[in-house]
This record gives sequence, C-alpha cells and structure tokens, in this order.
Amino acid sequence: MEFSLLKNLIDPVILFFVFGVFAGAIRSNLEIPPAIAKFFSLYLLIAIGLKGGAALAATGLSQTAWLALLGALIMAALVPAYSFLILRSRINPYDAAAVAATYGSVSAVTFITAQQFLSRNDLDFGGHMTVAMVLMESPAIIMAVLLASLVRSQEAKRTSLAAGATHTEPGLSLKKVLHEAFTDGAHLLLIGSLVIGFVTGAEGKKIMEPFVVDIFKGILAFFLLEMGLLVARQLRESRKGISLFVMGFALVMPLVNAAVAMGFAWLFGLPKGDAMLLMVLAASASYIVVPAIVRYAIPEARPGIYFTMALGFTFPFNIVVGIPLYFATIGLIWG
Amino acid sequence: MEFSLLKNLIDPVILFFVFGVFAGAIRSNLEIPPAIAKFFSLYLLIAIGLKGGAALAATGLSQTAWLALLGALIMAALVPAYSFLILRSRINPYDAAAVAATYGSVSAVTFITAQQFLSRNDLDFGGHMTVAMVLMESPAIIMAVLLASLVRSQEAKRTSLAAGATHTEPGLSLKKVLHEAFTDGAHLLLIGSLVIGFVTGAEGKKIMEPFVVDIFKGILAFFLLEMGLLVARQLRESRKGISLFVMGFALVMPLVNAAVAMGFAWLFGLPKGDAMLLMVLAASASYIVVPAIVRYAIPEARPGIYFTMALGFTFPFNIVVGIPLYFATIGLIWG
Amino acid sequence: MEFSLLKNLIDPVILFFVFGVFAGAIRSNLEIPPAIAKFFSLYLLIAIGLKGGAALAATGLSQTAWLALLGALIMAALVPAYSFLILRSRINPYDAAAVAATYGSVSAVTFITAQQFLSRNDLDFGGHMTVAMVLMESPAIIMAVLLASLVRSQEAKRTSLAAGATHTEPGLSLKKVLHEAFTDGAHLLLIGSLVIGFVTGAEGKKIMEPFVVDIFKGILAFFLLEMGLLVARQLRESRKGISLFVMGFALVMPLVNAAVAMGFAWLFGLPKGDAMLLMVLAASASYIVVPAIVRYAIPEARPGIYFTMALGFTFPFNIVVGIPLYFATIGLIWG
Amino acid sequence: MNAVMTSKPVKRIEMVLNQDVIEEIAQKLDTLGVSGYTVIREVLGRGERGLRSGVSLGVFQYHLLLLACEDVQVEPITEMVRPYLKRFGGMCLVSDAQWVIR
Amino acid sequence: MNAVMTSKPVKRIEMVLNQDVIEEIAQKLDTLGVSGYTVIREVLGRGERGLRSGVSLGVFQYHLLLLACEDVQVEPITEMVRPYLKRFGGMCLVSDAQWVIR
Amino acid sequence: MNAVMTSKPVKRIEMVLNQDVIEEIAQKLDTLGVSGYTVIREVLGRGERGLRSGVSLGVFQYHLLLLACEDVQVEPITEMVRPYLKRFGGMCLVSDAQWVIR
Ligand SMILES: Nc1ncnc2c1ncn2[C@@H]1O[C@H](COP(=O)(O)O)[C@@H](O)[C@H]1O
Ligand SMILES: Nc1ncnc2c1ncn2[C@@H]1O[C@H](COP(=O)(O)O)[C@@H](O)[C@H]1O
Ligand SMILES: Nc1ncnc2c1ncn2[C@@H]1O[C@H](COP(=O)(O)O)[C@@H](O)[C@H]1O
Ligand code: NA
Ligand code: NA
Ligand code: NA
Repeated sequence: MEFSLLKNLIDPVILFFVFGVFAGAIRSNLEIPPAIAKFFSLYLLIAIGLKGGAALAATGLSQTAWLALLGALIMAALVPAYSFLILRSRINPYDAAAVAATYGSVSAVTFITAQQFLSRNDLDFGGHMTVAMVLMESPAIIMAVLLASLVRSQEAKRTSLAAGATHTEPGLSLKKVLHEAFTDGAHLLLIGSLVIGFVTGAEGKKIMEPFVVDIFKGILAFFLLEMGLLVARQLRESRKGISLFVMGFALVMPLVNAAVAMGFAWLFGLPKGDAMLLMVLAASASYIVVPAIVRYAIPEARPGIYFTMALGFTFPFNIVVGIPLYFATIGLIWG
Repeated sequence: MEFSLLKNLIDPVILFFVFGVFAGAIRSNLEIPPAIAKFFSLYLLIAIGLKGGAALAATGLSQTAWLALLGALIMAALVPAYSFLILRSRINPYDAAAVAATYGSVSAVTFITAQQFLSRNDLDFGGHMTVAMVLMESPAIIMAVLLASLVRSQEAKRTSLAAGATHTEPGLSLKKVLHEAFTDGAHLLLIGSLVIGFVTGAEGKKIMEPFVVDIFKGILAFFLLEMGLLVARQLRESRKGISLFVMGFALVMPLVNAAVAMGFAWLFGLPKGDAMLLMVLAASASYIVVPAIVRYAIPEARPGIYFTMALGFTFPFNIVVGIPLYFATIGLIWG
Repeated sequence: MEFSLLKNLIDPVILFFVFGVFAGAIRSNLEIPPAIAKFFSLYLLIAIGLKGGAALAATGLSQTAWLALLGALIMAALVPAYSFLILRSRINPYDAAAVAATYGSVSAVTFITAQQFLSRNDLDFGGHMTVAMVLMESPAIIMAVLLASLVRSQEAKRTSLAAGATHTEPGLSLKKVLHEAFTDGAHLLLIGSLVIGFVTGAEGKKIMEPFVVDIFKGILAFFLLEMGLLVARQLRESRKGISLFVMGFALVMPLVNAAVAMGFAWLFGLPKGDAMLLMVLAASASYIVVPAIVRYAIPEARPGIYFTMALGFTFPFNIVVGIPLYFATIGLIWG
Repeated sequence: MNAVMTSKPVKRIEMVLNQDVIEEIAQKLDTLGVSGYTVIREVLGRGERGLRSGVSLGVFQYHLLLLACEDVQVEPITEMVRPYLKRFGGMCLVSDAQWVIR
Repeated sequence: MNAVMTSKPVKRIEMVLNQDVIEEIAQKLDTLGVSGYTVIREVLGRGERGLRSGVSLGVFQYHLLLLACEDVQVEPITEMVRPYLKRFGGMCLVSDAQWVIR
Repeated sequence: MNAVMTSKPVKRIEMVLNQDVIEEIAQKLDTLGVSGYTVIREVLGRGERGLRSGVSLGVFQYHLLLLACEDVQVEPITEMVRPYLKRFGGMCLVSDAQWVIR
C-alpha cells in the first residue's frame, strides 16, 4: 500500500491537484477562467463516455458485467437510505436529504481519476463500469427529492398551514424535478457520449482517439488543478458552517461505502478492476450533478453543508488517500 | 446512397450534432460556454485555412483548380441574384436582400464537415477549394448591401423625405460596409491561415499537424454538439416568425443551388471531390460571416428570418441529409 | 543572419503573430475570447514548467547550469538598477520604478518563442534555463517596490504631510506586496509545474507529452495571434502617452540588455543555447507578472507607460527581430 | 426642457435570479407584456445563503436581469417574481429612470 | 449632512448597445468630454427585434455601457446615441445618483 | 398603495473596483454588516487612468459590485471604500431604490 500511495502522489495529475490546493490555501490569485473549467468538465464527460461506449461495443455485456451493474444499483439505493437514517437526527431534514443524495450519487472526476490510476497500474476494467456510473447518478437524487417532499408536507401540517399551499409555490412538481434530473447537462452528455461511443465502436474510437485519449491526461491534470483551487476556496468560505459531525461523516462515509461495495464485489466475484471502480463510485460524492438538481428541487437545503462536504472533504480524500487505499485493500483481499 | 447516408449517421461527428439537437429539443440545461464555442470556430477556421494553404503549396493551381475557382465565382454571383428575384415579391425587400446574401455566401462548418465526409470515403479534393470558399464569402454580401441601399433610397423618396436625410444616419457609408466585410474576423482569419499555410508549406504543416489535424475531429464533434444545441434553441425562439414559404426556401434552395453547382462542375470537368465541395459551398448558407456584416449594413432586416433560415434549417439539412445526398448523386453521375 | 531572420519569418508561429498585428492594425473585429487567451497563457506556463522540470530531472544541475543561474541573478539585479538610473531623470519616479521592474523581469512568451526557435535550428538548451527564468521574475519587482516606497516617503516629507499618514492608506505594507509577488498566479504556476516536472521526471513527461508537447506549437501560434491583436490595440490606445524617449528605451534597451547578458554568458563559458536564452531573458520585458504586482504595489505608475513599452514595443521587437538577431550574433561570436 | 419630449419616465427593475428559474421568469415577463429586458450572465454573489463557490462547476450561478417598464407594470412583475426570490434566493430592486426615446 | 461634502449629484446613464457601434460611441463620448465609463460585455437581451441567439457564434451581441456624468452632459450624450439606438437597436436609461468623491 | 407593504426604500450602491482589492472590500463589507452583494466580473472601463487593454492577459481588470443596503449603512460603506478608489482607481455611485421584500 505504501508503494501505491507514493506512486499515486508522484502522478503529475495528482500533483497538479495538490498544487491547486496549495495555491488556493496561500490565497494566490491563480485562477482558471470559469468557461475553461466548464469546458474541461464537458470534455472529461465526453471522453469517459466515448471510451466506455467503445469498450462496451468491443466486449458486450458479459454475466460479470450484469453483476457489476446490479452491484451499482444496490449501492445506489443502499447508500442514500442508510445515509439519511444516520443524518436525520443530527442535521435538519432538508440538509439530510441533500447529503444523502450527494453520497448516494457519484463523482465523475473521482471515477476518471481512479480509471487512470488503474491504467497506470496496468489493471483492466470493463466499459460497463461507465454504464454503472450512469446508473448510479440518479436514484439517490430521486429518493432525496421524495424524502424532501415528505418533510415539506409534514412541516406544512405542523405549521397548520393548508397543505395545499405549498403547491402554489413555483418549481415544486415532481414531474418537473424528474425532467431536470434526466435532462441535466452533465448527466445527459455522459449518456449521449456513451451511446455514440457504443454505436460508432472501433471506427469511431479511432477517429476520436487523438482528442479523447492522447491529450486526456493533460486536460485531467489542468482540471484537477482547478479542482484543487476550488477545494481550498470552498473550505475557506464554508469553515464556519461545518460541524465536526458533518466533517467526520464526509471523511468516514467514503470508507464505509467503499467497504460495503467491496463486500458486494467480492460476493459477485467481480474482477479486481471492476471491484475497485465500484468501490470508488460508492465512496465518491457528487458535487456537480446532484447540486445542479438539489439547488432547484430542495432549495431549503444549504449548499454550505452538502456541497462543501462533497467538494471540500470527500473529493480530496478520495483523490489523494482513498483511491490508493481501496487499491491496496483489493490487492490484499483479491490477492 | 442509403449506404452513405447511414455511414454519415454513424460518424461520431454527426452523431454529436444530432445529440445536440436532441438535448436542445428536450430543453436540457446542457451548455457550452460561449467563449469555448467561439474558440472552436476560430480553431476550425485556422485548421481549414492551414490545410488548404499547405495543399495549395504542394500542388499549385492547375487548370482544373482555376476552373473550380471560376465555378465558385459564378455561383457566388448567381445564387444571390436569383435568390433575391425569388424572394423580393414574397418577403420585405430588406429581408430578401439579407437572405440572398446568406444563401449566396457559404458556411465554413458545412464545408469542413463535407471535407471530413470525403476523407472518410477516401475521396480526394484540392486545397484550392478552400480558396474557392474564401472567394464565395463576400460577393453576395456586397450585392445584398447594394440592393438594400437601393431599396432604402427608393423608400426615402416614396416617403417624400429628402433622400439626403438617410445619409446623416450613422453607419451607412458603402466604404464602411466594405471595410467591415473585408476585415470581418472570421473572413480575415481564414484568409490569414490560408496564406500562412501556403507560405510555410510542408514544413509548417508538419509543425502544426498535431494541433490542426490530429485533434481536429474531436473539436469538430464538440463544436457540432454546440451547433446542435443552437439549432434547437433557434428553432424554438423563432418559430412564430417563420412562414411556410420561408421554411420551404430554406430546405429546397440548398438542393437547387447544389444542382446548379453540379451542372457547372460537370461542364468544367471537375474531379468528384472538388465537384462535391462546390455543391456543398453553393448549397450552404452563412450564419456567421453574413450576419456579422448584415446586422450592421442592413439593420432593417430581421435576424429572425435570415439567421433562422441559415442556422435553423439549411445548416442541419446539409449536415444530415445534404452531404450524403450530394455525394450519392455525384457517385451516380460521375460514375 | 539574413537566413535566420527569414527563417524566423516563415515560421507559422511567428506569422500568426504578424497576422495578428495586421488584423489589429486594420481594426478587424477579430477577437480571441479573454477566457481563451488566459487559458493559453496558463497552458504555456504549465508546458514550459513541465518541460524544464523534466529536463532538469534528466541532467541535474551541472557546473555550467550553476553558472547560467548565476548569470541570470546578476542580470536580474543589474538591469533594473541601471534602468532606473537611466530613467529617473527623464520620467516621473513611479513610472521609472515600474519600467525598471518591467525590464528587469522577463517575458515567458518571449522565452518560449526563443526555445522553439532554438529547437527549429537544432540547438540544445538546458532545463535549468527555466529555473533561470523563474529566478529572474521577482528580484526586479522587489527592488522597484522598495524604490517606490522610498520615493513615496520622500514625497510625503516634501509635501510636509506627516510621513506616517501614508501608512493608513490601504495596500501599502511591504509584507503584503511580497505575498502578492510570491503568490502571483503566473509565477506560482510556473514554479509548480517546474517542480511537478522535476518530481515526476521521465515517466511524468511521457504521460503529459501529447498535451504539453505535441499540440504546443499550435497553441503558441494561437496565443501569438492574440498577442499580435493586443499589441496593435495597445499601440493605438496609448499612442499619445508615449514619448520618443520612452519608445527609444523600449527598442534599444533589449539590445543593451542582451549584449550585457551575452558578455556574462561568454565570460562564464555557457554553451550557445543557454547563452541565447539568457540574452532573451535579459532582453525581454514583463507584461503579465510585473504589471500584476505593480498595479497593486505602485498604483501611482501609469500602465500607459510601463505596460505599453513592454507589450507594445519590446515584445514584438524581440519576437520578430530580436530572437533571430541574438541567434545570429551568438553564431558569429561562439563560432 | 427638451428632455421632456425625448424621454419618458419609466421604472427600472433589476433582479438577481437563480439560473434555474430565469427562463421561466423570462417567459412570464412575456405574458405580462414586458417589451424587453437585458440579462447579465453569471454574476457572483453573497446573500443570506452565503457565498457561492460552485460557479466554475456551473452550479449556484446567478444572473442579473435588468428591465425598464411602465409604472403600472411594476406590481404585476414584482408579484410574479416574489415567490421565486423567496424559494430560490435572489433579490429585486425597483428605481426611477428616464427612458431615452429612440 | 456629511454626505454633502463627500459626494456630488450626477446623472447615471446606462445603454445597451450593439457590438458594432460601441467603439464608435466610445470615441464620440471622448469628444463630448465624458470622463469615464464602464462596459459590461456580452449581455443577452430581448427587445423589439426578438430574442437573440447567435451569441455563442459571436453575432447579435450587445454590450452594456454605464457612465456617470454631469447634468449638462446628459442631453449631448443622449442626442448622440439616439440615432444608433434607432438604427441598430438597444436602449438608454438615465437616472439620478450620488457620485462618491474619492 | 400596495407597494408600501411589499417593498422598502433602500440605497443602491454600485462600485467599479480593481481586481486586487475586491476581496478585501468584500471582507470589510461583511464586518460592516452588509447583508448581501452581487459582483459582475471583468468589466472594461475608461477613467482617469486611460483605457485598459491588458484585460485578456488578466491585468488591469475591474469588477462591478452592486449592493442594496439601509440608508444608515451608506456612509460607513462609502467611507470604507473611498481610500481604495483613491489609490487603485474606480468609482462609486449611490442611488435610491425600492427593495422588493421576498
Ligand atoms: N443586499 C443585496 N445587494 C445586492 N445583491 C444581493 C443582496 N442580497 C442578495 N443579493 C444577491 O442575491 C443572491 C441570492 O441572495 P440570497 O437568496 O439572499 O442568498 C446573492 O448571491 C446576491 O447575488
Ligand atoms: N425595456 C427594456 N429593458 C431592458 N433592456 C431592453 C429593453 N428593451 C430593449 N432592451 C435591450 O436592448 C436590446 C435591443 O433592443 P431592441 O432594439 O428593441 O431589439 C435588447 O436585446 C435588450 O438587451
Ligand atoms: N464616470 C464614470 N462612469 C462610469 N465608470 C467610470 C467612470 N469613471 C471611472 N469609471 C470606471 O472606473 C475605472 C477606473 O477609473 P479611474 O480610476 O478613473 O481610471 C474605469 O476603468 C471605469 O471602469
Ligand atoms: Na457515492
Ligand atoms: Na451558398
Ligand atoms: Na528582462
């Protein structure tokens, strides 16, 4: 394990992240223009989608692949459920729902970083794991939104307002929320690229390779630099709002979720690479897709909590410590 | 033909366009930052200019090349002339002039997409076709601006205002308009890149290849995704302003212009690839360079008409249907 | 020399710069979005840092390398000192301090352009020259800020205000200025990339190469196009503020500084490539890092002077004339 | 005064609006007969909900909408916007201005 | 009141201007002796000419120009701008403000 | 009038500020108890110090800060900002507005 932790830390991609955190912490005026950061994140989604789709076209969905997808769906239902149960007595219920969504869903950048960590360590993984990621994005969001509506109507009763009153407020219909969840840009682009990668197969892969594969590491490094800057800024801005409990949750929960995922991966006999990615998906928390829906669907929840937890704590934890740790653990257990 | 249409539709580049239209149609919040979209369009102009210039440096201007350029000039004069004649009785004369300019000029992205379609089908084309594109950009604009001035002075007479009065309005002098047309960024960048490509020849080509050739397809795909989003948005926004006649013009005129261009190509004995590109140039309508001039030189014209026709109808028609169709037709006739 | 000047001018990278100046001069509306320009400049810093770091990891710091660094430090102290002495009697002292900082520091883009000029002419240079560039960035700034404080307190005395009064003004403490100088984004990113390149060595180089090396020329060309546009605009805007003396300084000083640097390079027995880069560093003037500090630390100085000199005159002079000239001179003397 | 003939008094409304609701609000402005508006995209802000830092990831983005309208339109507009402000955050200011007739 | 000495009444003019004319207008502002202005680039808008969507292609772009000036400068400025607004679209609002003397 | 109950009079302060000082000023606004503000990034401008062209290189950038506050907060805010304006350039306007209570 020491070896892989070290190896992780001398990966230029990870070092740019660490450098970004450092630059942010000493309040450098270093800044990636927002338009560029958005471009990078779109690029990464396209690249990962195309690669996954092409891999899928090459191998098809084997039985192991179906089991991996099953594992993903189980985790996508399990994590938000037990997260909400843990949280609801400690923080306000809207925040609890939002955090449950955050941890039940996934971080694409963490997934991508794990993929390239695996490649560096010459460990294979299936294109279906990108499908697994897509499948894990939404269930937690929908659960959380339903939980929040429940809380909302209970509150409406308690405050003895007509329960119907809330329905006149804008933006509350479940239909609208589902539409937002399905059509969210990041989510849709990933699905679209996956489908295009699948449909165009090997030929499409060859055409897109120089853009999507060759310069990939460079753009990932650049983006992780920005992520580092963001993490530092987010931590500075939200210091006050974060309790010790919340911080603990953000740092311990990835380990718990990864362990549970590893259990299923072991049970289902997944190969090492797929097992690792399932762990990473379970351990990661969403700071793009989930906030994009939750800010609209659960506006009562405070970004200072759910967004800070996902971006400020869980993301850097997984990138720097989590990924090599999960890898080492798999190495021990799978042998 | 079926085959090439299908082949066109499983090109990742085209699929990203279709996906963009889809995402726009279901009102996804997917969005490429405007700065990135502008960057892509500048990149494409540079790439196409350098490639054309280098090709030209390699082959020089053969007699066929001169004939292709002659064909381009003829089309550049013919299309706006007959377009205006068709339009002026149906829509207001300023709109007619603007639409004539739009269809008389060309769409660089359509041209680029056709080039990469040819390459995928292993059909060669000359670097001089990029010169042809440059030559076709402006004549229609100048014709349209002159037509609009004519209309304007007639109107001034009719409303019995002193004809001179219009001259006190800002921005009307022909000299200024010609300056705008020549110095327009997109136009100038294309010419500049063409010249640089020509001057630096094979050595320059080698230096710039990884940037200008290798990642080209990826950036084109990304840009066509944005174009798809734009097409969908444009159609939504301008629905009301578009009459059936105008829509018909936007969908039928490409076929007419391509057919006329094919006639000249046949007459002049152009090789298949050059013939195809001449057809595509004639069939395409400008939604960047022409609007950039017309918004200033013919502010009376409504973008809701000329811009929507070019971007909302003609562009997607050519990308999805036109290009494989023209290719199949050439295959039939050239044999 | 003629040969290399010509060769310089048929480099696509340089031609895009010339084209940019041309487009700016004829007032084209060609425009690179600011976000893209910033992205390019960050990219170039990362690329140059990584390359320098990797080269350093490969070769280590030889004795020649130490001498080159010594030469760099000498120039970094010498240039601002004699520049200030020359300037202070001719222009106001704040401007003199700012200009001294500008010429004592360096232009990364000029350095990069010189590196790729050397590569085209198959002349080697050491990774330590990137360290030299980093070392030369700040000393001049710190000297200038100290000079400005001196001027400021003298003025405070003369105007018989309590000298202490200035201390209540915001933003004046030296500590703050030093912090700004060290944490300045461009400066820090260069250092960070250098360190990452050094730490990750050959393996890191391989990972990042497609992004950092292959498409480098293309992005440099694109960025120099923007620089050309900027130069033209800057010259137009600041025409009035620039005296003949100031213009002369901006065009002659690069030659003087290059000559002095060549002297040391010769004395220290530096190889041709390193000597050339030392000359270019000495000859170049900063228009990013220095203005970023000086605008804050010496707000009394007029950007219309120091920024225009560096960007409007010295930068294009070095790119078009200086680099091939220094190269030819070295060829004559080193033999 | 000459200005009397070349300009007319209007209300100037500026709102800081969540990215999720701006399209919906723009549509409702149409139905209220508002003749025009201008949007400044991607403003940063601080309000009750604290600083927003997800901007470069595209989350927690606000836009500023500026419009000039007749006095009588102010109330319908502000009444329409209020529930959005309450639910999704943002603010709305109304002031007086002269519209230069073109 | 203290504010009397530290600020002075000015007119605040804001215009939404077509990208093609903004440089020309900026030059004319100079000749009218306007001491300063601020430009917010690339605003979106809706007006008589309908929604503008060519923005990401760089066409149909508007900018917003804000300036503070003396009362007496208002008329020359608005008279200068009016023909541009008429021909190329856009709008211009004038309001009252206090300029904080620095 | 109904508007009386649904809005309250506030002061609208807008400042054009140098990029180097905006964070410091934002912090001081916090300590002055300002409840919120909105920042429009990267505006261009012309003032006493002439046109600024380093924008695309990231130098000589200004931001526009807009805030609504109580009358009594105006003086502390403008007094706090004035030395920054003097030293680093920029400007500050104060005007009247109605804040729509949400
Ligand atoms: N007093 C204020 N002045 C200016 N902008 C404000 C003010 N209060 C809120 N805002 C803007 O409205 C957004 C949302 O505010 P809030 O809903 O209070 O979090 C903030 O991010 C600011 O951009
Ligand atoms: N009432 C208004 N309020 C705010 N902005 C407006 C208004 N009318 C027009 N505009 C702006 O001016 C631009 C041009 O308007 P128009 O010339 O009417 O198409 C629009 O795109 C808006 O940005
Ligand atoms: N009268 C004015 N109206 C609007 N903005 C101004 C005015 N004067 C200065 N500014 C803004 O403040 C910035 C700095 O001004 P200055 O400190 O005078 O160079 C300028 O670049 C403008 O953006
Ligand atoms: Na998860
Ligand atoms: Na055409
Ligand atoms: Na120097």
